[in-house]
Amino acid sequence: MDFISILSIFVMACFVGYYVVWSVTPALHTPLMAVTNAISSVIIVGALVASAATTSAASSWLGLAAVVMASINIFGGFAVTARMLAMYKSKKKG
Amino acid sequence: MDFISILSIFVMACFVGYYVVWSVTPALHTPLMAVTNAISSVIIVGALVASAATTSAASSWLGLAAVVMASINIFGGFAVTARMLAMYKSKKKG
Amino acid sequence: MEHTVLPAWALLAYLASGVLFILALRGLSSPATSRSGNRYGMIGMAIAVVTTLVTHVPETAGAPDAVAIAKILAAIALGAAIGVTTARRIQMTAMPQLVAAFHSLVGLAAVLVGLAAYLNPGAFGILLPSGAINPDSRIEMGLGIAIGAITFSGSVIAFLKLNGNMSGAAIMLPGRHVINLGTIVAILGLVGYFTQDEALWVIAAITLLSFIIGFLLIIPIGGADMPVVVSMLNSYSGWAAAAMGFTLHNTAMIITGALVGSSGAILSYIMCKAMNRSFISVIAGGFGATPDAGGGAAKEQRPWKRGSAEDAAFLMKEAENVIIIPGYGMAVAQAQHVLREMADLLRKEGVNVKFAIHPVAGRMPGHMNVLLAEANVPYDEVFELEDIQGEFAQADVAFIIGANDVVNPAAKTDKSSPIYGMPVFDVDKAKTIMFIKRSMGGVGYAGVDNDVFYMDQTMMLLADAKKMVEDINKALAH
Amino acid sequence: MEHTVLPAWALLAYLASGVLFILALRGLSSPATSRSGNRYGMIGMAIAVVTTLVTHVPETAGAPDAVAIAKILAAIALGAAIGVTTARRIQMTAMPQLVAAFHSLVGLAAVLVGLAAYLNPGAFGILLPSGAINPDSRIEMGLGIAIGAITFSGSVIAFLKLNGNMSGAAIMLPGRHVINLGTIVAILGLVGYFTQDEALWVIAAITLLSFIIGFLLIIPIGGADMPVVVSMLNSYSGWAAAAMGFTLHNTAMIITGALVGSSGAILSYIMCKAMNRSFISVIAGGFGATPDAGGGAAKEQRPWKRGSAEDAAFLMKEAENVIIIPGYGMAVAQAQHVLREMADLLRKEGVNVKFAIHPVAGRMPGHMNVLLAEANVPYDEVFELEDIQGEFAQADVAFIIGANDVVNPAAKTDKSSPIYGMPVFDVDKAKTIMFIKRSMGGVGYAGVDNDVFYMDQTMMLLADAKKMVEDINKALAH
Ligand SMILES: NC(=O)c1ccc[n+]([C@@H]2O[C@H](COP(=O)([O-])OP(=O)(O)OC[C@H]3O[C@@H](n4cnc5c(N)ncnc54)[C@H](OP(=O)(O)O)[C@@H]3O)[C@@H](O)[C@H]2O)c1
Ligand SMILES: NC(=O)c1ccc[n+]([C@@H]2O[C@H](COP(=O)([O-])OP(=O)(O)OC[C@H]3O[C@@H](n4cnc5c(N)ncnc54)[C@H](OP(=O)(O)O)[C@@H]3O)[C@@H](O)[C@H]2O)c1
Repeated sequence: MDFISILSIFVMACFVGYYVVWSVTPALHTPLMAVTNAISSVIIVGALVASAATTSAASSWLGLAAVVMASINIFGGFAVTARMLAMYKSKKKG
Repeated sequence: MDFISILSIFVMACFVGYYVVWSVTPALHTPLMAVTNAISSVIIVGALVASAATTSAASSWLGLAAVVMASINIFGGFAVTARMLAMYKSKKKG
Repeated sequence: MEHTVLPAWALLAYLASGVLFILALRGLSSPATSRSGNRYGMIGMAIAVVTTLVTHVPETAGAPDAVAIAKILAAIALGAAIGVTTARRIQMTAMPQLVAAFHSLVGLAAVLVGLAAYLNPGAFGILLPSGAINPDSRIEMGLGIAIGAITFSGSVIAFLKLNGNMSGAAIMLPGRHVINLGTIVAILGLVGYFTQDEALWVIAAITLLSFIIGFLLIIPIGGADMPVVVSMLNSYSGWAAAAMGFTLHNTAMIITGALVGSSGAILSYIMCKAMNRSFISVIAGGFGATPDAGGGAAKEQRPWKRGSAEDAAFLMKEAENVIIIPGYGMAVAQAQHVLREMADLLRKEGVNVKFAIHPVAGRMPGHMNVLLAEANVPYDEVFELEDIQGEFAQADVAFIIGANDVVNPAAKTDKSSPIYGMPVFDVDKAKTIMFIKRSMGGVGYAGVDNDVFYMDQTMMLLADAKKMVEDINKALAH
Repeated sequence: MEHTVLPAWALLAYLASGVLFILALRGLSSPATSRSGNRYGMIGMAIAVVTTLVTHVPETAGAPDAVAIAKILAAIALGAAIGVTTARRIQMTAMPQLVAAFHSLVGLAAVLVGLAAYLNPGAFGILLPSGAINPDSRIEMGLGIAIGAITFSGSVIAFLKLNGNMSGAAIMLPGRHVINLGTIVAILGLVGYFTQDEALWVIAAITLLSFIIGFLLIIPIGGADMPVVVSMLNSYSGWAAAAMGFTLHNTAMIITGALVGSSGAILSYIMCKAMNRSFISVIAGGFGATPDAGGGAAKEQRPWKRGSAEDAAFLMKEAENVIIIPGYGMAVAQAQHVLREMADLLRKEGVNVKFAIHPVAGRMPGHMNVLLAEANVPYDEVFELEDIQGEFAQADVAFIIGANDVVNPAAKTDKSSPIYGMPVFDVDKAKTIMFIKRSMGGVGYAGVDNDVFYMDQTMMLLADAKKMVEDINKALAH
């Protein structure tokens, strides 16, 4: 992937982000904060790449530390979002 | 640009298209039809590439024919949209 | 001329033009921003065209070829002249036809570009070192041509039906479903085969069969269903552009393709949804023919009241709130201008006048809005279904002009009605209903009888819509 | 391990995970679809992680390195254990702190990944043939580290202020604007210089200065303004992920970055807009300190009426329509559960009870909604400002519990008020207003007096919100 492709994807994704976030109902803004937190931990991809590189011990340890932090976020973020969302009920279900 | 990049851009653009079209006010659905018509004539890019290729006379004539058609659309489409949009006035302006 | 050697600025320029197209559609989210949106679209197109012209200068023996350049510019100029003239001359009521005609051109252009790419793959950068065309590109090319050809022939039929050059009736061939399915399978098979064998006959067969299937698919659909078809073809023309974009690795074309493809698909969906019909049933055809059959002749014996222009004028003068519901008949009669005058006269009398537009009033999305805008009705006096529905209870007069299906209470109550489930205006809540149409016999698009004709508070104003409103205006002016 | 050699399926997998993240946010457009949305998010993350694990197996001497693999899995397991435990234990009222704490981790992870890429550029595929790091990647890396570090230190401060470990007051250093601007310019300069010289000290200096600027930027902002800051930091963490995505050419990271970046920015915008303040004025700091100063002491002499729980219960029992307006005080008092009981008791008496939530009630977006949901209030009984505003005229009782600024009419009338222009509930249209707060002295977030206290139809219910509602419930149960 060349830079222009990446940039194009990014620009399109910004439009998608803009629209998709505006379409979130205000009642769910708190879960939105929690779930964006979880997905921004996709940075774990970089952390895993670094940890897997046996060519530099320092880099690999930094990567492992980042893996721990990112997974706290991933698991914590999705779990807390799920907990919150489970509470939103409509009248019919009581 | 490799195929996956193009595909990624396309997928993102479909999301953008989905959101952007739903956000068009129903009152402007007729101009929407006219303007999408105009922009879909961006196919003129392909027509120009073909016309400019001096290596095949047949291909270049096909390209030129396509250029004519696409430009009818481009100019006609934008002009008719502009004509329609010029008619939408709010109360203040009368 | 290989696409991968395009300079970075050109790639950025195509991205920019894609973004400008997005902004063009985004502008349509309100009338206030729509004009600058249209301008973004024009700029985007200019960028795409200029970028291509500059990066693809025709050359002979290494030097720019002046004749070739002149030919290209002449082609653009010719197209521009035809396009602008058409756009200037066209009547607003002829919009549906115009859009169909334009679509046919996009479709044909896509076919020609695909064939040109086939004849000169080197210019499109899709040549393998072996001298064969890249098989991936062959699929894209084959699909692009097929979609383009269907768009072309389908749009031609749609145009002829909408323009009245061809009977609007649904023409049914026996066994058409089998023939259609067979043809589509054959086209797909040929596109697949094309990756193995790049012989001319394959691409020629794909082109020909696609032209034919376009005709076959649209012929059985009734004239009244054409708007859904036009929108669907709009969507196709987008996908054709996207397919070409994949071949050329061109961001502007890909983004546009996705935008236009979604737009057409969503508009078709909105129309079908608002008519409470499935897309399949529209495409399967035949519905548009029903009106000629005429339904519910037995019911026509029920009593109804006829009113005169003077009666209508008198009642409305005394009213506090009047809601005007225009429909297809207003477009046919070109009554929008006199209707606007009527609203102005009533306002002078202190009457509060609003226009109520149903999502599928008329024959294409936004049809009524554009006609009222043409007649200088400010868009803030025009309301959508959900925004005005609650106000009928306070309305003294519901003034229905050339609308029918969109006020038919059968949609709410009669499960057997073809329009059952479609949302309709609650006109029966208004104190008085005035109903302009030409005759008690005529039915609307869906071809069903309307209980509103026979309600106690209904006054039928039977005449051509324009004529009737002119008479009302005369009476009001006294 | 070069990114360009990733197999096509992996690239598609990353694209799929990006799309799943989009669907995750899209699910939040309604509570009904939100749970499946969250599941899409989890699947997307699983795909991204598994794809990376499979395509980046640690190897020593050409064979998979079991120890290294175990370390990675252990790291994930450790993180998972901590994350899940925290998520289970946390109180709903502590959400703002939790989100801040989580952000600090994303920020730090971004810094570590950036440093790891610097130390082992080969593994990230950003090595030029010359053995130097690709200058483009250096910019992305430098920016990623800088944004990550700011996110980290800023979030730490936000956490400490929100959690009460640090005074919420705005701490102002003299000349801070000059210092901040200087530091930011220095960071940008260093990132630019980094493309010329890849020495360790450059990246170390960028990291350090960015940590410092994060502290400096957030310290002067008052505790009450923290939600805007947290949201802004959320946005930053997104851009940091996107920067890393550019380095790794990873679609999932780029899409996520754009999503999270937009989300944080839009939420900040919504908050500022609803508070009628500019983003700049929040970031410039100092506003959060005003409450301590206490405004309008002179006005407090005006007469007002105090009511008891019994009075409130009696009046509400007789009412037809009651609208409950919760605010920050309800969260502080944890009164949501008893409030729900009160609504149930009133409904038993045939009273029509609705909840009205202002976009900035509480201290973070959607704060009241999540608390009411926790207390099992069905979301279809909870209304947004624009949907319920018209109903106050028909309301017998507007029951304000722990809200203040969001019902302050000064926002509509007093141009000099700091909340002027913010939309507020028209509580003064209700027949009776009940106002729960602890004392007449206490002011809301904006630190301004509220005319509603002194209105004829207002009954002040002075007590802790939970205590007061419990008493009302007792009286109602009689
Ligand atoms: N808008 C769209 O996008 C779209 C697309 C596809 C289909 N449709 C369908 O089109 C229909 C639209 O409903 P509608 O209520 O607007 O129209 P309609 O139901 O088709 O009714 C049109 C009415 O206008 C009358 N009329 C025709 N010419 C007239 C003239 N010159 N003067 C006075 N009256 C005249 C007709 O009665 P007479 O013949 O007695 O005069 C008829 O009652 C819906 O069924 C909708 O589903 C709409
Ligand atoms: N939601 C967001 O995203 C967000 C973000 C940033 C800023 N803000 C700002 O926060 C404010 C929110 O307005 P608001 O109306 O919800 O709250 P508010 O204006 O801050 O008022 C809170 C009220 O609750 C009372 N209170 C506090 N603790 C209580 C307790 N234990 N029992 C009973 N009453 C208690 C306070 O009075 P006493 O001290 O007398 O009890 C005060 O009147 C707005 O100004 C908004 O701009 C919101």
